[in-house]
Amino acid sequence: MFKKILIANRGEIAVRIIRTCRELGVQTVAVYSEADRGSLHVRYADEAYCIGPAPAVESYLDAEAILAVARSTHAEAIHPGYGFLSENAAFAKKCVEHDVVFIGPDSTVIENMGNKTVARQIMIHHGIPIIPGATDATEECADALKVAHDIGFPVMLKAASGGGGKGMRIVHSAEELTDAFLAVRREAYASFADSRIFVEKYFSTPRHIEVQVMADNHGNAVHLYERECSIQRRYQKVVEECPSVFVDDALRKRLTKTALHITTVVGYSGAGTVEFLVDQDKNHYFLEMNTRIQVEHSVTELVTGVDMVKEQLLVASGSPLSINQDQIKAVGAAIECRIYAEDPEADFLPAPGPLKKITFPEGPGVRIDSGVYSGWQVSRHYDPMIAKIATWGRDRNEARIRMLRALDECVIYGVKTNVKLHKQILTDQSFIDGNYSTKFIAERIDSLPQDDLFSHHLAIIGALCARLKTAETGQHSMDENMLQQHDSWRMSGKYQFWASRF
Amino acid sequence: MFKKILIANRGEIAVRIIRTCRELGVQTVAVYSEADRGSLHVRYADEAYCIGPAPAVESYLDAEAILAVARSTHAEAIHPGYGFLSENAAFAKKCVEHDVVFIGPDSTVIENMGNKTVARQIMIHHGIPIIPGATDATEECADALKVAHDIGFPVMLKAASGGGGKGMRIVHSAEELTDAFLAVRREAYASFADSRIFVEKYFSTPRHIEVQVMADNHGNAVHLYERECSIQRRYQKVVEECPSVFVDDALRKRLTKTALHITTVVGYSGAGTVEFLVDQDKNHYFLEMNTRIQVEHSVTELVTGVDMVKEQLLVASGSPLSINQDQIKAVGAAIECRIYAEDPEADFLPAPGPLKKITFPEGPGVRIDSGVYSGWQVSRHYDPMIAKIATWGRDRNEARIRMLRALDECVIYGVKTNVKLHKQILTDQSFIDGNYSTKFIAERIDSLPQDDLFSHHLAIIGALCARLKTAETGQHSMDENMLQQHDSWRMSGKYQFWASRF
Amino acid sequence: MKTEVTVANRTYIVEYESHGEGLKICIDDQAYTVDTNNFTDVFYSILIAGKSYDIVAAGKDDIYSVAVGGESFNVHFFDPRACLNREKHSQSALESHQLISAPMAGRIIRFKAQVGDLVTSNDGLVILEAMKMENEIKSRGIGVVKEIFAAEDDVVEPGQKLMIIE
Amino acid sequence: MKTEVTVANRTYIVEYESHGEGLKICIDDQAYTVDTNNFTDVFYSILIAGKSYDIVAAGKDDIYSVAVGGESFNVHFFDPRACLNREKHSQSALESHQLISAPMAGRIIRFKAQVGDLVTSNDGLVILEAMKMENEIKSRGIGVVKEIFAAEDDVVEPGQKLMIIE
Repeated sequence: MFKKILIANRGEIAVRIIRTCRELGVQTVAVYSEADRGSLHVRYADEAYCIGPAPAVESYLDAEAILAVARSTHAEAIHPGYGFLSENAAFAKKCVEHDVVFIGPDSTVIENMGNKTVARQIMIHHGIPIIPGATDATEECADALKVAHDIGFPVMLKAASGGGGKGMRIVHSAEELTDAFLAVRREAYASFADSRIFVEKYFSTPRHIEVQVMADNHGNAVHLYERECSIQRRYQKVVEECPSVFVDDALRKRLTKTALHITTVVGYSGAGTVEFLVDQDKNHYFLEMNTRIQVEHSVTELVTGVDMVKEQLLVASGSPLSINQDQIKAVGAAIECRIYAEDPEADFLPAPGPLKKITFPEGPGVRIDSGVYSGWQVSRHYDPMIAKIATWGRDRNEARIRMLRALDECVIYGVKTNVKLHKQILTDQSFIDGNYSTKFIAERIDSLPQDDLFSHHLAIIGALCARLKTAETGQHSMDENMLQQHDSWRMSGKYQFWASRF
Repeated sequence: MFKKILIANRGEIAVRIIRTCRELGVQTVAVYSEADRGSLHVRYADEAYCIGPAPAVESYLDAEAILAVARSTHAEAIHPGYGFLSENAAFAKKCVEHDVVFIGPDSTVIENMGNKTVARQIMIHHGIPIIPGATDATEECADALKVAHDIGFPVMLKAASGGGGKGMRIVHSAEELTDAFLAVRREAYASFADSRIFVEKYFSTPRHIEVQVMADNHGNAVHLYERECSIQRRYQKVVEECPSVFVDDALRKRLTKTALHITTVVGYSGAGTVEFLVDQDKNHYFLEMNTRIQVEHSVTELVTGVDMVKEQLLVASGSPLSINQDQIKAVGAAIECRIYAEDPEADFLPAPGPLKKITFPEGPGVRIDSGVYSGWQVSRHYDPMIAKIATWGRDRNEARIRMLRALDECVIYGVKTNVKLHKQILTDQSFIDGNYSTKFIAERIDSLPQDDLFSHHLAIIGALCARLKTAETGQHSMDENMLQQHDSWRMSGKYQFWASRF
Repeated sequence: MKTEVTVANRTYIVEYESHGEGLKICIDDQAYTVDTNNFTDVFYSILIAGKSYDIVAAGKDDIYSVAVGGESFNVHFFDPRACLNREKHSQSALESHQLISAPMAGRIIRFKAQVGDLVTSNDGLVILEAMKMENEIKSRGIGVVKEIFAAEDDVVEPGQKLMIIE
Repeated sequence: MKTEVTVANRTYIVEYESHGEGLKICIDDQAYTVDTNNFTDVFYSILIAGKSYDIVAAGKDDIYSVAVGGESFNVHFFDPRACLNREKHSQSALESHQLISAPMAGRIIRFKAQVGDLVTSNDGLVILEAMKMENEIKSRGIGVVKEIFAAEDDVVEPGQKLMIIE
């Protein structure tokens, strides 16, 4: 095992990695931007070094700065977490050149899987089903139109280098195609410096189901069952489950077999995720392979008991996986809710600001992963995730009601959050029945429920308490910047394209 | 299922029960003493009523006051938690008379198991091994001396109505016996108004191992494996594990079989614990049966996945257990550390005071159960437990190193705690090897390790930061009552007899 | 004490007085006897006829931010004499010319409306990038863009005025 | 600035000055350049040559309570001129007659020593019940009980004087 590693990330995933390192006795080196001096990952690491200003491109994406810290601290390996440099093949290659282990698969695997065209060609070559559509990306609208006519509308436009929902658009007719194509191309270029677009078959009620795999460099590859990730808002996962209620044993067998097949043929090493689109008839199509740890790995950990970061470190340090397929049992069910600082009244705009008070839920079956604390500011520079709350239950319904209980216990004061959205999702009959697709939020959760009058009365009573306390003590309990601003102008999320969600 | 229940308890166990009630949609009524208006159980319950002044005897032990609240709130059942009225047969009987379900076994079972003489006679009658010694308690020193001579020294003196370590003394010779007998009798009378004492064989390296059982009123009885509770300080459990590393399959079979036998013959209903003493040669002797939920039930929940409070509520409301023996699998290993407000430098005296800041650990495999929050005061009136930290791992060592990681994350500022003691226990080679008896703390953890110089330097740096901040802002970050008092006179724990630990 | 209070655009008449450790309060025609306990800066435990509520509240002067059961509200108190007039005045001002300000810190990507443009409800006005996301600020009413106070690529602070529509 | 500091009965000579966002500090002969960050009331993140430490610290005047890695310390600052003298004075006072005070709130069960009794190290003096537990306060030195300030069954507050031994 390594003696010391560098974590090239921030927030909850950096803290998550540090936790396992502490358990393994591995020293940790954090890197941070100027905005993150007080960040939890800086506080929890053994060492911490500033690598540049707040914008990610000048810090968390600065490969040279990060490698310089690795060199000077004698870190033997770099864990990239998710996002930032985690799927950057050039960075993975550079690590190797600098004699630092990149905790992830080989750079050529990252490159192949990161390039949708190459990835699809590999899948086609090995007989793995992919979504009908172009296997070659194009920058030309005319090509796109031709493909669309071949496979039939509706079609999906997808930036070739995109990911995490950024640079995607559904087109229902030939008339809409040109405008949409140009918009996606512009966004794709702005975000990824790559204007190439895929055109592919669009499914009306698809499920997004992914299989977690792990492989070592000793010829072992295992799957850790599937995750159901269909609850999305604008192609961004909001709630994840393990296992999927939609997946029966036959489908599970096909999905995991396909995922392991892919893992083997691409020469994978470490933790990876094979994403599938599954249609109404339970046909599965390869979407992409994420060559890193996922945000939602915690539900898999809850159900299998496997510490995936530990396995990543074992594999990267040259050891075999500590588990074989027979030892990986899926017990019970787990659900994860991603808690974001965002304003539900303003179309879920990010709502950065001071986290004045946080109380996270406790008790049986609850797991918290956060990168924040009372007093910390959610920065406008990074992903506004506050915490991941995951619950485990003997069955899906126990996990679900436990999550509702956990969400009720959760107090986040100072910024607006999507906690109420999660409650709406978890109490929706379609969700309870497990009968939903990736359209769930768009179709079922269209408006916020009305406040009841009594909650207004309680708010008035609370305000009165605070006011009387101020009058009594002459002290304001908190400064005024905690007050949330309301604007009389609505903001729309139509142009929301996230680059930093996973 | 009940619509509404009353919880006749406080602190973490009351909060724990409320959590399950919320998940089951059961309304909760809290009762509180005047000292507990701001207690977490009051905040988490749906309703809360004051039942008297701070001393437990005037509030949490006041059966009439509690039943009056149950009546006026139309609570259908009362959950007594642990301690207080949980093993009070008269209270259980009174509940039934008031047409309120007592969540626990029948009052006669409580009475029989609460009376050590009766309990032992039942065990003898059914061929269950008990510790050699008197089966009848005595108030006479001469009787005690006779028994001691029969079974041989060393012997243990035990208050007949005692429990939780109160009223116990080891006697090594006839000379010591008289003084010790009188002391125990005095304590027993003061604490339980019952001067009767048992004299029994004393084992030099005993293990304290208990089996969790559950039974319903439909003829089903199951066990939920054993817990290892040998890590004790003055007969009080400090660290608990599930499963026990000392218990092999053959012993496990014997222990669980005996426990289920007892459960059946006494006509048990609900959650109960059969405590055994296991000697070096793996002989097991019945110690007592606790007719309530235990503090350490969380390790069993982590390993089996069963929500024991949920099962308690199911059974009490007349439903069968939701699980049968085949469905109860023990997966991995769990450890619990009880975090107390106590002063390790003053022989672990309770250290009540303000909990100025608390940060509990998070992340994989960590479960927190607490009844406190930043700003709450640990009261001198009640048990000074701050929280239970439990960790789960694929094996015992993973759970152990995870606990060490969790303890490192734990920040409790304002009162002294036993966190460092836990770290000493968990890193002791005998503990790591699983080679320990109930003497472990007394024999292995006799003195606190020396502070290293660097921690003093860090303390000075921290103090300097706070001092410069005060100088800069003119504000003290906190009031002075947070400063811990040091006394130049040592306090001894020799006469510490806990009545309120479980 | 009698005052007017607004929560989520609804106005309530509130009358209150201290009552032992707690308070007596009447909101519109609903009376409550409230037992309050403030254990640590902003947390309040409220008991109303035995029912327990956990509330987080803080603020100053006339504006308080309150969290109740996972929801947050801004609560505004008004002095019935002076404040209502001021409020009316500012509301009428708002109607004659509408000020668009940045709801959050970010970088202006593009103005979708220029000075002189007629905009109607839901028309996009400004695209603001914040936290790696493009956010469109939309118009809720009809008007003509009178003035723009920032340029594309500017980094703006929350509350900074961006545009006036008349 | 130069000062004396005691931690856990050890005395250190401390010299320090502000240094940008942090401070330069020399404790006895060990020099540190410290980057400090105080994000919320009592939490301090400390970086010393890249090594990260999380410290909780608060206090006033010359006494601070500091938690470092799960351990807590009381840190006392001394003005090198005035305070040391005061300290010496109080120590000598302590030696001639020793004051026993209650280390915690509780109820006095029994005095094990009476006025006039000679007590030696480790002799029990008072049994105090707190949180359902009987605690024995022991003597650390030799002396004669001069005065007792409380009675059996009294409820005492922390710091309340119980006994003087000369």
